[in-house]
Amino acid sequence: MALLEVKNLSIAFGGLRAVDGFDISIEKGQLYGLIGPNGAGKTTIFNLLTGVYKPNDGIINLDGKNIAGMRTIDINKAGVARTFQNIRLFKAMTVLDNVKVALQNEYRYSALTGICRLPKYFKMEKKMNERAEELLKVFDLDGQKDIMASNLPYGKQRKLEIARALATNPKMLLLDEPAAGMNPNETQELMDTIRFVRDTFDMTILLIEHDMKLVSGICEQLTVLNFGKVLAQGETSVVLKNPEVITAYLGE
Amino acid sequence: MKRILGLILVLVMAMSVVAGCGGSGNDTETTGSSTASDKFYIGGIGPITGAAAIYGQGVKNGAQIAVDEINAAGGINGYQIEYKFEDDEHDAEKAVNAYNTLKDWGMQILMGTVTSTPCMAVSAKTAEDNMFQVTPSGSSPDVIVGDNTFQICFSDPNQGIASADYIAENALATKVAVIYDSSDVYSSGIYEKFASQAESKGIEIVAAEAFTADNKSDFSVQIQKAKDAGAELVFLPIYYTEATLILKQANSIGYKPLFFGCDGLDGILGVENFDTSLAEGVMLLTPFAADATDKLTQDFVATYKENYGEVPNQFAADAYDAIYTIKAAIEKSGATPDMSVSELGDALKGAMPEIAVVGLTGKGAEMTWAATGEVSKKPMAVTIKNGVYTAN
Amino acid sequence: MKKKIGMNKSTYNNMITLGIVVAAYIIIQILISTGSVSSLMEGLLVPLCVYVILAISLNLTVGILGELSLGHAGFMCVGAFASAFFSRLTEDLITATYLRFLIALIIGAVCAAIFGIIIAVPVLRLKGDYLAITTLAFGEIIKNVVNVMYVGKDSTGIHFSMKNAMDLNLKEGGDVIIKGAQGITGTPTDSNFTIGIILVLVTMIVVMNIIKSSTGRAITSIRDNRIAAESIGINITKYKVITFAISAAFAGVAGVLYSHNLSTLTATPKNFGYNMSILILVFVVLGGMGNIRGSMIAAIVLTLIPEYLRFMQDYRMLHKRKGAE
Amino acid sequence: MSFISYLVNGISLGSVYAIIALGYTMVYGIAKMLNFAHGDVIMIGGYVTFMIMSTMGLSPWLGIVAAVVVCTLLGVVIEKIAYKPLRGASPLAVLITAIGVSYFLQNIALLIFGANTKSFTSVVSIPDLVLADGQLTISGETIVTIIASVIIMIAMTLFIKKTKTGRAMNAVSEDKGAAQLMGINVNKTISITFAIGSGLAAIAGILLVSSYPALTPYTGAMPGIKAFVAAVFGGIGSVPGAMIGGILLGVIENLSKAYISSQLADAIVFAVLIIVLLVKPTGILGKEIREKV
Repeated sequence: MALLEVKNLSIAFGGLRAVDGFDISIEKGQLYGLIGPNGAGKTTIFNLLTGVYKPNDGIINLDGKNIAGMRTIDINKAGVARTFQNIRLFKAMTVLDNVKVALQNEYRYSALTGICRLPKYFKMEKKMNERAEELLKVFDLDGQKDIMASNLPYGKQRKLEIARALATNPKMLLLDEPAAGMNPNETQELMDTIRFVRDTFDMTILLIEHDMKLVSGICEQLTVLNFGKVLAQGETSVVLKNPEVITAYLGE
Repeated sequence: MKRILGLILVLVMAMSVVAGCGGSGNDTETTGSSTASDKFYIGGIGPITGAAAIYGQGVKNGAQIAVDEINAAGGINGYQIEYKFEDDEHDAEKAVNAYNTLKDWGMQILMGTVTSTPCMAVSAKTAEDNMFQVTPSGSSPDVIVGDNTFQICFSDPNQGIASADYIAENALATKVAVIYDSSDVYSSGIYEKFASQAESKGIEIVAAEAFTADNKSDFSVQIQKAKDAGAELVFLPIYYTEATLILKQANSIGYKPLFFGCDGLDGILGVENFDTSLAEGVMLLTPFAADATDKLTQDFVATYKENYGEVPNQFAADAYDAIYTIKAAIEKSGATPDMSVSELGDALKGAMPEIAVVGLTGKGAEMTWAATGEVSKKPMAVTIKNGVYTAN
Repeated sequence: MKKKIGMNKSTYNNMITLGIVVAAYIIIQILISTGSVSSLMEGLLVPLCVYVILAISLNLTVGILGELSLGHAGFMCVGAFASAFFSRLTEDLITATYLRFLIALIIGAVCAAIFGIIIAVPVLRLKGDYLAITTLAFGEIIKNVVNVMYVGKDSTGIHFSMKNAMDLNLKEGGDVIIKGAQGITGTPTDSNFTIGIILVLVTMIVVMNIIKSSTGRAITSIRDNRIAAESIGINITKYKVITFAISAAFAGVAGVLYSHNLSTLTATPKNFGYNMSILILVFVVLGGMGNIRGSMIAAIVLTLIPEYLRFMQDYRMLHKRKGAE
Repeated sequence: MSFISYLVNGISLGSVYAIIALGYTMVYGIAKMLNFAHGDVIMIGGYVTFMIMSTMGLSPWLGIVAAVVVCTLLGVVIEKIAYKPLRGASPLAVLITAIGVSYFLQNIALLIFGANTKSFTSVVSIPDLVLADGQLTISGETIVTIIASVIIMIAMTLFIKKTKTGRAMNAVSEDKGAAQLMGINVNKTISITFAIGSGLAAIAGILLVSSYPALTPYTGAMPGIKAFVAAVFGGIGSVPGAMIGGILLGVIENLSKAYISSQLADAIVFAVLIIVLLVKPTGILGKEIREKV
């Protein structure tokens, strides 16, 4: 069975059907791409998958459990983590704390434990630190763990966001335009990182991207979205040759 | 770093304000060294900024006139008075700060505070220090719990009781409405005693409507309810600022009952630009009327007008009397400035029950004090006729 | 090599802040014992502790959580009245001053925290200025209700009325403890500078410990980016409620200190109205958002300046404005 | 009959709130700041009219014009000196500055005019309306206040919809950056908004002290806060919202005084506000702004 199975997902804002009858099926461990022109509804789909918006219709099965309409935090606990198109780091927190805050559902202790500094606090903090540093190392951020997130260079901020998402121990990772604003070198590096993440964490990844080099370089499967509807779906190389897709992208 | 810079900036600015205004500082405040023992150091506390400023400024100025007169006439037993007034913004905490500031200045006797709530807080402190305290206008009975504190004004319960008695004895009305300030100690204090006394005197309170410090401009509802309840008399245990509004609004709906107030209403005719015809027929129990014809009052009012450009209110008169009361107590006890605060306190509080003072607020009669601190003077009912207070 | 969790920069900073407080306490105690502290300063010591606690506790809501609260004085009011009521009620029953004060402290803090939780509920739905006005409204409601509350005790128990003292129908010898606008008088003055400093230290340590725990990280993450915080499983509701409750509890503690410092307690616009809330906010903003030491310094400096500028009475309010700019 | 009286008086009080709230709302819409000093501009307006009418003995009309002129200038000057340097600073810093300006105005008035209450002579000279055999009297001030608020509200709506300046104000409130790119002088537009808001405050001030003729340096503070509540109530940033919010507030206040408790009227007003915001978090007519994710 597929890890993520979406059927007939729809949402309308006012009269506009932003997403209309969207279906997708992603297998565990897959690297899946979601592309489409601006305004096609890609980010809206991410928002539906993560509970930021509640769908008007449709089913979202994650590992056999319908998560459609659930709250964001519960969807995260069910195993979906994401990054954002416009980076949303906790800017006034350190790099390390950005990751630690995502770890706290796993290494849980009460507010009172924290205030009173009970032994459990030290134990959990130690574990959290170790785990967070391990994650930062993967993204080559461990050298900058004590600086403010806002002081990281752009490319590293993107990476930190991915690290933070991974810290919640998800089954599936949604990346919203991870290469936006990166130069070709950084993009190349990012592609390696994404692959690495998939391989090391055995992660399922769905990503939105405009950079066709990245898409064709790492995505195994592809869905093309246009005006809220699926235009084409299938293996990357096949889909990219689809004349309809080319028209949608390049215009008549 | 930015933060520290910011704080330094605040300090610098504060200092620059001081520098800028230092020259124009208030000349009524004199600073003196606390070591001199040839003068009595009398401090005053009251609100001279904030919403209650009108009362504090009256007290500050009224006492100043008394002090100037006494000093010009050779002082008390030959000792001059040093007088200093501090602001409390009508706040208990600020009043205690003001009290401590005055102690640092060398205060030996306190004339204050003006309003009841701060006065209770300060009274607790003067009791600790056994400092002799005369409050011109702190009228709550809780003000004088310490044996070192004496009132010049009537206490709130007394005013409430006296008002009910007066209304009953003169058969002014049987159906009475009350409009009072439920957020004010003075007003609610009078109201409570009035209500219980009225009951025992067979006066029916048909409407008891409140307002609060935050909601005191629109009285249409309270007036309408009094009118609907058929009240023949509306009792106003409040200050005159609100009373001017009530009179105006009652007039505009054509409601013309008898209005009856306490000393808080005194001063209503002095409100700048107030249409005094609205106050025609208003009765009030007050110890002071600015247009009384006795020489003492006339001289005081003239001096006050000359110095401060306004007609003095009852608070100014209370303060004036407070200073003269202190003088009388000192003369009686033979106290001298070289005594310690506590010695002075013992001497003066011992003298208080033995003195009698004729002042502005005694209506020609003598004021005397019980050892508890409560004043005994006859309340006087006046009616406003043709724009002046007329004694009944 | 330093310990993993230990003396990093912020811990070091916190230690300095606590050190300043302890040092200030020792210096002032020495000065008092040598008689070189003015009466004004001595009288200001407890109020200063009150304001410092208020500023630090509000900083938790405004600086760390990032929500504008204009009702902090309302929590202080709840704490002050609840505790003063208790102390007046049990003045004769519990004669051990410190025990009575400790219980009063807990009562004040808990009552204020309960109100904090009640207020946090609408807060969850509102943002920005709408939230600010709601907190202001709550503060004003508290003040307004306290002003018409009459509570008395007699041999039959405790009586309550929203009308007036007669309505309590007390038996002979009954005692009206809360007298509407006249508030509570005769509260035992149980608080002193030492207690004040201990409470300041407790407040600081609790707030510092929260900030450096997972709760604090969660709260900060909500401030920095609510949507991202949700996306990593942070329960916004829970943490907002926790923050408001803790912040209110300490405002309540400040209220307890305040009400047991003066023998009279009334709720006026001056001490528990929105003006006071705004004053506390000014401490927080001038001291720096989220900066505990800054809050402390701002509270002290801005309380002392007007007192030391008393000689220029009429011009006093003007510089407050300059300070704000 | 009493009910109608309560209602009419409530509408009258509410109309004053509405005009003040209009100033709040316009300034908020454009500068995105709560101008806490707005209530004190009202007080200044009252004093200016008082000076002209009672101290100098000139015509009420002159008093009104002078108050509007002085307050308009005052509004512009406050904006230039206190708020403009802070554009782009944190909203909290601006809020606190506004509170500072409020204290400043109150204390300036205290220094100039003193603490004593001044009784304001009503500028309204039309007679009271006596209905139902004298059981119901509606004062001239009430009539004028209600009419004035309706006229002002219609005029402001038309101004914002139809004139170039009005549309510029709308544009600036939607998106400052984009408006600038479109060639709108943002600074000038903000100045004009402050000018109009403060001019309205002057009128509100005169109406307020005509109906409730006790003038002190603190006269404007509480109506200012109430109007702020009214603006939020109606949905801050919305002109009709301010009107609805103001009038509702006045009516609720008076009816709760009449039928529930005169002591708790403020608590009730604030409680209703909270309930309304719970149901509709952006006020009655406020636009919900969806955060883009």
